[in-house]
Amino acid sequence: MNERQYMKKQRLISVAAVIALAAGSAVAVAPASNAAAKTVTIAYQGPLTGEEAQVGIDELNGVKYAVKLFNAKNKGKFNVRIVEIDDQGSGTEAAKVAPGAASNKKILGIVGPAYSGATIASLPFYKQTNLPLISPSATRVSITDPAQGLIGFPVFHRIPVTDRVQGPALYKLATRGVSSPKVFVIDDQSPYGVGLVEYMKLGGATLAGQDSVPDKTTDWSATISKVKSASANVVIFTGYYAQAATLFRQLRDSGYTGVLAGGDGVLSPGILTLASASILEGVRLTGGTVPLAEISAKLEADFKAKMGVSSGTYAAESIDAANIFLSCISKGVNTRAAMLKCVKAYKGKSITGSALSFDKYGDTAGGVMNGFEIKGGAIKYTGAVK
Amino acid sequence: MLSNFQDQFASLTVGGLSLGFIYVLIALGYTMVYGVLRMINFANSEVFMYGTFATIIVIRDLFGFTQQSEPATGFRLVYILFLCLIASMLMSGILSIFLELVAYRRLRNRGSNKLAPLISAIGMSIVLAEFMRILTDSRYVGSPRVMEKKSLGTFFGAELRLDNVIIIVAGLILFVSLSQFVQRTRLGKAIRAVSMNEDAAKLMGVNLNFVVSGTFLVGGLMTGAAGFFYVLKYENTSFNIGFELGIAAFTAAILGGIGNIKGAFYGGIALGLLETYASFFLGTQWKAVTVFIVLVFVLYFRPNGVFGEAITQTRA
Amino acid sequence: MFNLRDWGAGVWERSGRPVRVLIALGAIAAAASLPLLGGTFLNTPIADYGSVLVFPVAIFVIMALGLNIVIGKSGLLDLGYVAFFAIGAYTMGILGTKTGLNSWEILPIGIAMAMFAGLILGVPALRLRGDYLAIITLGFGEIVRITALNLNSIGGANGIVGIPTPPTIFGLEYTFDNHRLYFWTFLIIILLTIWMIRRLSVRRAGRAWESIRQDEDAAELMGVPTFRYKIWAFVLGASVGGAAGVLYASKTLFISPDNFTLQVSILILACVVFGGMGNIWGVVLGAIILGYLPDRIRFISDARLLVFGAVLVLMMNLRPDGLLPRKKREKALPEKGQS
Amino acid sequence: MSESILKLQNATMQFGGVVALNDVSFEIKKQEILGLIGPNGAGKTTVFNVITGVYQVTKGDITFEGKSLKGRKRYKITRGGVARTFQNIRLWGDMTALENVITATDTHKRSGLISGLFGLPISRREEKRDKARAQELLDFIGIGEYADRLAKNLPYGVQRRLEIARALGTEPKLLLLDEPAAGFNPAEKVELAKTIRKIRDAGYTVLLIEHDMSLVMGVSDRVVVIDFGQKIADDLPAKVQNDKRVIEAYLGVPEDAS
Repeated sequence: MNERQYMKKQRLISVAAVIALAAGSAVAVAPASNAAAKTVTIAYQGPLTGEEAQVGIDELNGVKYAVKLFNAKNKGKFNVRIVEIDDQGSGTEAAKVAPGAASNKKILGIVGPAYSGATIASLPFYKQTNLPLISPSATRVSITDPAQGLIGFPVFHRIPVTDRVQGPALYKLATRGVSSPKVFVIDDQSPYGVGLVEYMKLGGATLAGQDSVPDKTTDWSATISKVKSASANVVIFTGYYAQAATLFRQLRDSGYTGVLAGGDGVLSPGILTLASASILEGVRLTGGTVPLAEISAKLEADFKAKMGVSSGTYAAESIDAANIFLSCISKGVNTRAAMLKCVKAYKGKSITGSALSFDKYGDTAGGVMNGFEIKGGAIKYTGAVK
Repeated sequence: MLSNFQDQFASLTVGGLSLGFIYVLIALGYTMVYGVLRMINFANSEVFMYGTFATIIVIRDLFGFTQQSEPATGFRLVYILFLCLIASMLMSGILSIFLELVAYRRLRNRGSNKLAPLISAIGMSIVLAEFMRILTDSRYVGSPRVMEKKSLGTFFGAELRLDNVIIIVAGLILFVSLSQFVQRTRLGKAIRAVSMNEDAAKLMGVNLNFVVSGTFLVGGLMTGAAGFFYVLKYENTSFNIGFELGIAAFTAAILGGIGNIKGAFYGGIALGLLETYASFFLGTQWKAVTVFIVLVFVLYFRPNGVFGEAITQTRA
Repeated sequence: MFNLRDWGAGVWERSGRPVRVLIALGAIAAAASLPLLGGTFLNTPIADYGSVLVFPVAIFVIMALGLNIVIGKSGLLDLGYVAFFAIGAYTMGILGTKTGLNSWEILPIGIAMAMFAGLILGVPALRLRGDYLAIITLGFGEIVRITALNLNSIGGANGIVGIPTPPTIFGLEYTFDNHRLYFWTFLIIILLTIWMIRRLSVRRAGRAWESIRQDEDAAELMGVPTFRYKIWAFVLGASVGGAAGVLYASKTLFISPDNFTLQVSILILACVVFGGMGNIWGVVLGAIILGYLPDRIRFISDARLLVFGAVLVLMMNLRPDGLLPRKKREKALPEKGQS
Repeated sequence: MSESILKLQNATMQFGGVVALNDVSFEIKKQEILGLIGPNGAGKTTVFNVITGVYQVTKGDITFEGKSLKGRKRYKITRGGVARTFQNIRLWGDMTALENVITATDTHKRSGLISGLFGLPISRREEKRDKARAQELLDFIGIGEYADRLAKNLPYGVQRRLEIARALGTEPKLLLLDEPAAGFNPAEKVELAKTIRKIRDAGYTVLLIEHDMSLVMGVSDRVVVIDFGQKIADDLPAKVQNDKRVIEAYLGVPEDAS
């Protein structure tokens, strides 16, 4: 129960360019004959029930959206089905559901798993059966790190850039324009939060102080006292938005006036419901992604029209991941081996317009980190962190 | 580090005290029930959680506050806070009675083994938490700010913030009222009688079921008040906050001597301070470890907690 | 009312040795054939049936048997049982990835580590009674998890990846997805554990625990060294938990502190009480049901934990002593039940 | 009579401000039946409790076979040869009568957990012997036919006697009986008196607390009387009955025959 391995990650964009949308609006192009439509199966794996369900459901919607467009476009040629694999975002559950997916030979590829812990627990089964994975949100560095035992190689791929990039970027963004910054970092003891701090330090960050708090902490008085004793003027929280909201509130209420910053775990519209605009004003955030609406309003409108709900976190990554599989399917791939080869060789464009391909170990080549700021009760994109 | 600690000591103390009072009130929920039934009311943590939601519902839905609203002031503020307190207390009190009826009464009347009610309570606790999880889509729920967190001045270098002061003062009032209630009222006396000796109390003509319900109600009311204070201080909640707070409060009750109202009071405050100091000194990640090591030491030398057992011993 | 437990015990007692051997063999065969029944109504809709049988079911059974020594036999409420499971798993994880030792070699080390931890915890904690013991053990469980979380040398929050599978024995190859082989291996461990507990229950130790559970003061005044037997119960329970941990780690190949939360302790406790504290068969049944049920009822998806909780409440109210309660009949099992 | 087996020397027991035993000294000789009487609340059970280690005397000493019992663990006192019954029956209800006794006989056996686990010959042999011995004791006390019944289901009188059998199971040299006749009818009391004598004749020493005067006077070799925690008489039954202080102590207190 209650596994919290969530690598809540949103990433993406550089600028808006809407390739997929063009395809999306060209529904009518498909040839008329649907007699020989070939059914192909891909899967989505992530938390669809349980505490983390919202993340999985949002991602699944992205996958469904991409498939819907594809099926419409290839009417008569292909009919892509999606198998839903619910791992509740937990390693223990994933170890139970992964064998089934691995042995279901119809599945040619999986979008997912959403969370890193679940990914690591599932991987032995997928590696065994050569089942290609493209995760929209599992960002733990170790999965693709050759120095840490090639956990994911060769089947694992992911769209988001890892915390190896994000750590230093977050530090850079948080200290931007601060003369003589004294940085205090707080992590939430999750693999994500701890890792982000680690890579921040590896990237050369100098810290005035640090604290590590259990992931259900709501009383921050001790941490705040530490921030004050360190006379910090930049506070970075590497954890998730719900806790960030309570921390930021209590920091501001205690009279702290410096910079507040957080990583992509905090970059969620959810934070706006947990603290008032005045408290969140000026909070700096990093993320590899932006919401679909930031790419283009038209894209978001189309998504809402087709799916009946607004796009959620990781929508862009999920669409990208699905699109890679779909482009391979359209090339006639019909085995896992061929799919893996095709994914590895894939060179194309993200829904955001930037180039998309994978390196040898499954990471996206040349991803960037973007900066955001909360202004007037909304999260605003402020450009790539360079 | 030491000089820093001295600088921050006063503000840590204020923060620890107000956290401590939240623990005290939840611990009272555990201790009242334990005193009478000699049983860990495991689901009290969820009673607390529902209390926090009651407060948020009043703020958000009854008064229409949003994250963008201006905090209330003056008489309206007092009125709103009072209503929130009543709502949480009622919610938790009623839930607590319901809990006893569903999870415990049958078992109690049959005189089952000691662990059956515990598992039944664990089951109830899962049901209540899951029900709320489904209602809230597993999300955290934020409370809009109803009260500006004004500083009322400083005290030995510590800022006295309005919310902390309210919690400490109101917590103290509630605790004293509870002690008076247990000492003076008929129900309170009956509760004490049952906690001393169930059979004797029966012989004296005490209606046992009524007294047990009354105990759960009183414990629930206190726990509900804690829910209100929690929201006032931290301004959010979620379906899974009960567990951690519940364990902490239960630890507090044990530390002071479970079954003893005075024990819950000192245990709660001691735990609030201990957690805060330990977090500062040793790092927040070792907070829980420190608390348990202290607990082991205390119990090793005083096996019944600092103040021993039984509601009967309350002379606060 | 028909009482399955008494009926079963009755059949057992009336039978001669050959019939008993037959019954035992039949039961073992039935258990061993479980992994072959994946295609039947037993199948779990989403989770892989074979792996559900290994974890949670088989592991839960082992742990519940171990906890039953502590709670069911000697009446000590232990809410931190997961600590021993974690210690076993981490022993496997650390030694398996950092030394050349294999699972079978690590198993006794893991068990020894867990027993040692049981001793360390038991000596101060077992002087306390009832609910105080509960909170101390609960704290211990949390301490173990938090320590694992904060020690980066043993993986910290990331846990340990790449734990090796057991080496081939008797030509049987333990690939991680050979669920049947794992299940059968675990079944043997379960049978050994049951054998151990039965042996102890009908002898001196069993009687000593029973007397402690029923009236500790009287036991001590009748010359039972209660403290020593409580420690023994604790340490033996810990050893079983440790064994479960080693096995779990060498099956799942990836462990992290998240696998060892307080909820696991509570779940195992629920297995014991749900099935029938103090009765081995009840405990086994309880663990099977509570391990298997959540995956069997996945079709109610989001509400399944809710249903799980409701089942606990309902069951406890209807059968407070569990599905198969401990013996309450006149004719005592030990009279004839020992071999 | 022969040498003493147990000696209380100026035993004093205080709870907070309350003095439960005040400077009590007496001794019990081997193979003697010593009656210990006194009005309600006089401190009789406290005497048992300090002998068996439930409480530690605040002053004075208690020696058993010449060795002090002070600070000795309770179970070791029992293993050393002192066993007791309880005024309010404290059998292990979910065990059979036989198991209750066997558990007590375990007290002084060598084989432990490990040999029991592997069914080593020593353990098997002892197991067999214990069972035989326990059955023998039940027969000796006259409740052999109840061996396989759960203790909690036994008739009251049988439970009382089972308490004695269980205490004998520990193979004591000194047996402390705490109101064994409570709740018995006259016929049962006569039966019990016989049993107690039989126990003594089998080589045990008995210290008996009893309210029923006729039983105590009839069965005891010697009687010690305490009142308000102090010893007021220590003599032959016939003499004690005529002792002025004893009569005073019991004045107004009905010699209850229940």
